[in-house]
Amino acid sequence: MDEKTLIAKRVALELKSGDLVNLGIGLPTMVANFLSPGLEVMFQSENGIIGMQTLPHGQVPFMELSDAGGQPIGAVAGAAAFDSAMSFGLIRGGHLDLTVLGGLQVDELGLLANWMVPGKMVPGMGGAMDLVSGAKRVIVAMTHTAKGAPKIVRHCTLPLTALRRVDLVVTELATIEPTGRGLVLRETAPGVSVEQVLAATEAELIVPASVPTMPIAA
Amino acid sequence: MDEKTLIAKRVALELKSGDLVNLGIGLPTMVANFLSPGLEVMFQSENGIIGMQTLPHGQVPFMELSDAGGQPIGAVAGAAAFDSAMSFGLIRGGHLDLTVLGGLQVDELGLLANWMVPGKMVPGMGGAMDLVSGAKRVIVAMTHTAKGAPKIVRHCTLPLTALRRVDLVVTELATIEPTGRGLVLRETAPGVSVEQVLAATEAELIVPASVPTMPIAA
Amino acid sequence: MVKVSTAAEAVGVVSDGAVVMIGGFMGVGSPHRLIDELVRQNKQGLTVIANDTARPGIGVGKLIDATLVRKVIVSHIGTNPQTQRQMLAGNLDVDLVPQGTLAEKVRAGGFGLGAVVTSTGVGTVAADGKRTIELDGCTFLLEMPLKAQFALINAKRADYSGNLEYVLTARNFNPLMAMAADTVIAEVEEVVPSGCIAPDAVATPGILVDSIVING
Amino acid sequence: MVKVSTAAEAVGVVSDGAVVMIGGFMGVGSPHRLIDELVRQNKQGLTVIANDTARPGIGVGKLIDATLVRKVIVSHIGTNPQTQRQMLAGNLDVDLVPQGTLAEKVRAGGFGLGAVVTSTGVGTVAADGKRTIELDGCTFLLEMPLKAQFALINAKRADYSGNLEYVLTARNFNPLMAMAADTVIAEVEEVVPSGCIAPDAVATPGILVDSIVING
Repeated sequence: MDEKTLIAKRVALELKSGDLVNLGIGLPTMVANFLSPGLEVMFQSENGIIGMQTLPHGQVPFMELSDAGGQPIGAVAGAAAFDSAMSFGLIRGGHLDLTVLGGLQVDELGLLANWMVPGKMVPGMGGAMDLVSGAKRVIVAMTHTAKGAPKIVRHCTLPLTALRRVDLVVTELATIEPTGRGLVLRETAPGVSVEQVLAATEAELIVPASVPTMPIAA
Repeated sequence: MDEKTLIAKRVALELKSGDLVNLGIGLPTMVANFLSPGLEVMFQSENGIIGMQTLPHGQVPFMELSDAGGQPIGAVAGAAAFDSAMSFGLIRGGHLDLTVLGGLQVDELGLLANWMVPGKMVPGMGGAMDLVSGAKRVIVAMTHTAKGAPKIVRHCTLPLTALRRVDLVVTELATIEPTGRGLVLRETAPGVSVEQVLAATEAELIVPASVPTMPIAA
Repeated sequence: MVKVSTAAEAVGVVSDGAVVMIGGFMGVGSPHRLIDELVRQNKQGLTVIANDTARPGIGVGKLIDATLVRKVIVSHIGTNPQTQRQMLAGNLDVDLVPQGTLAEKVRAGGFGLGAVVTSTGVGTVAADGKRTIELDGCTFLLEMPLKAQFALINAKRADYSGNLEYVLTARNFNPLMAMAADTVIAEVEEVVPSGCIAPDAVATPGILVDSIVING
Repeated sequence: MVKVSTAAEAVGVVSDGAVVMIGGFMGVGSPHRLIDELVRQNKQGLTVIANDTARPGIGVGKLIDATLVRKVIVSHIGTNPQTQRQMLAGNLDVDLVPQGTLAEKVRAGGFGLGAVVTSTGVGTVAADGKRTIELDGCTFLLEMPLKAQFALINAKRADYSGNLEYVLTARNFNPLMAMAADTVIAEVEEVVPSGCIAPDAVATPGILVDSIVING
């Protein structure tokens, strides 16, 4: 399986029935494809809906029902629509159980940089700062390195998204939990050794006596 | 005509087509009975509706359509309902063209006290502070005196409703406009002399060379 | 899927001394059955956040009648002499807040805002003991957000997902309070299958609602 | 009764250099016909407040393509390379605001609040040059309200009274902007008689709307 699929499958295990979940664009969106059978979660799209789903196969797109990228989607029975203030009230008021976001860097304090590379294009933070500040749980889903350079670093050199410590980082090599003591290596990916993770990581990792393998069938 | 009817009729002349108007409980509510023919105004009730009207004669009350006193009302075609935050957003955001409120005292600065008599019952300000702070125009509709004591005073001795100068005061004796220079006597009621108004007023009044009579048929 | 409970079960989780938001405006849009159940279960020492205490025998007034309330945070008590009597006797704390500010304080609690910055109340007794702030030469009050352990609200209909639809002036504080409490108990007239309330008609998303009581 | 106008007439009142709020989210729920008319009438030097600049050829992107915009206040420009190019060339000021904060700033402008007090952006470049405030030991940003001379919005339907009804994710910033501008121009698919939109389905009361353009 490719590394993005692995990451998405591992993150999907973190969702619990009853959760309200917001998935970022790109890799995080793939998480919805790997939910455990019977899991009842609702997905929010921050442009104004709870209960989004992918456009049902073969249906005509209805342009007034879209995701945060402006692409047509569907809605489950029991969906609710609202304006942008309410949508971010849900996020900022602590009503969003989980957000899964991409990342450029995560540092030893568990801080995330995910919206801007200075000197390059300036995309803007969109809803990322609100999501990281407000969600009950923040999971970063990203590749472990970018063109060979570690993305889990001592200190973020890119502009921060928020001062809030994220709750979990999932990569194609490892599951890492930022804590008050530092970054704890919780799992390695199937076929990956602790040494391989350490070698690809700039930040110091706390390695417990036992580091299990991600519970993902290879 | 009794003094309340006179006051209500005079205030009614201040309404303009297109206005959004909020009428306080009691005397101000009577204003709606004396609108000029053809005048198109919308009445807001701060508990959450634009387009309120009195309960149509002979109709069964519907308890989920009520005024701010909890009494059943009707709604015109084109009414809109909303929650309390939106209702007060309309008031506080400057979207309400006019509010007509009762008064306990108005002073030489044009400041209003209308919600509390210390040492007596403490009713609470309800929406009065929001209305006086936020409405584009505030008209006080009240009797000129209470048990012989002037209500238009040098300085309010009762707790203020807001620091905002009200725009007009209408009593059974006079129409008075608070200005930056002081209280200007704009009109006397039919059959009332300037001297009678001055005698019933504690505050200093600026009396223009010509003070017309209220344009109300006796 | 939201849980449909009896009033006794739903209200049973409210502890003595709890902070409880209660929807309604002079009793219109109040959760009457839940209020009756608070009285029946004799929940004592409550702090109630509501628009008003209505009248004796009506809405929040029933809790006042039963002397279950230690403190109210409301915009007026003028229509309930019983509230005034208990206040003057020193048995009931009354915190009066301008109505629009009250709505914004509840909203701020639910929307994760740090404070409400408003000109309403500046220079009046409503400003006593409150921080002010100067912005562009104007003075504003800093009013703190309100949150609660429980919100007892009323809606017209729910669906199986817990989505709520309100009607006319019975809406008032209900959707705001649904955002601002740890546990939200909604009283409705009926519960319809998911999909039977159109997404645009939902004013409170079901994920905010913990239990539903049918008052039919 | 609200005035139904042609797009040319309605947009004609917008002056060069005006501050204009424009509804929509990546072009969904944007007033496409009004935007086309801004381009046709060649309104220059605009300051645009919107969620985003969409993509070239779409929504607000059309104003960027036509170089009619001097400044944008938006939450992201990542989907529009043309916006980025004009910014880097020094021809376009870009003020980036977190999306939730942007929504609250527009709401604060329309609801008469003095500021938005939020933890979003604290400790990031979004806080640069902004006042902070300590409340109960936490740091918040003070974000100032946004208002505009004009709001160009999109809705599904209007009635003769100007009441507006939105649909699904096309709602987004539209009802907020309708509260925050001196002049509100709404583009709709149809206008129905007063009374044909139920009061509970109205998200923007007609008294806020100055003119209606039918895009049918």
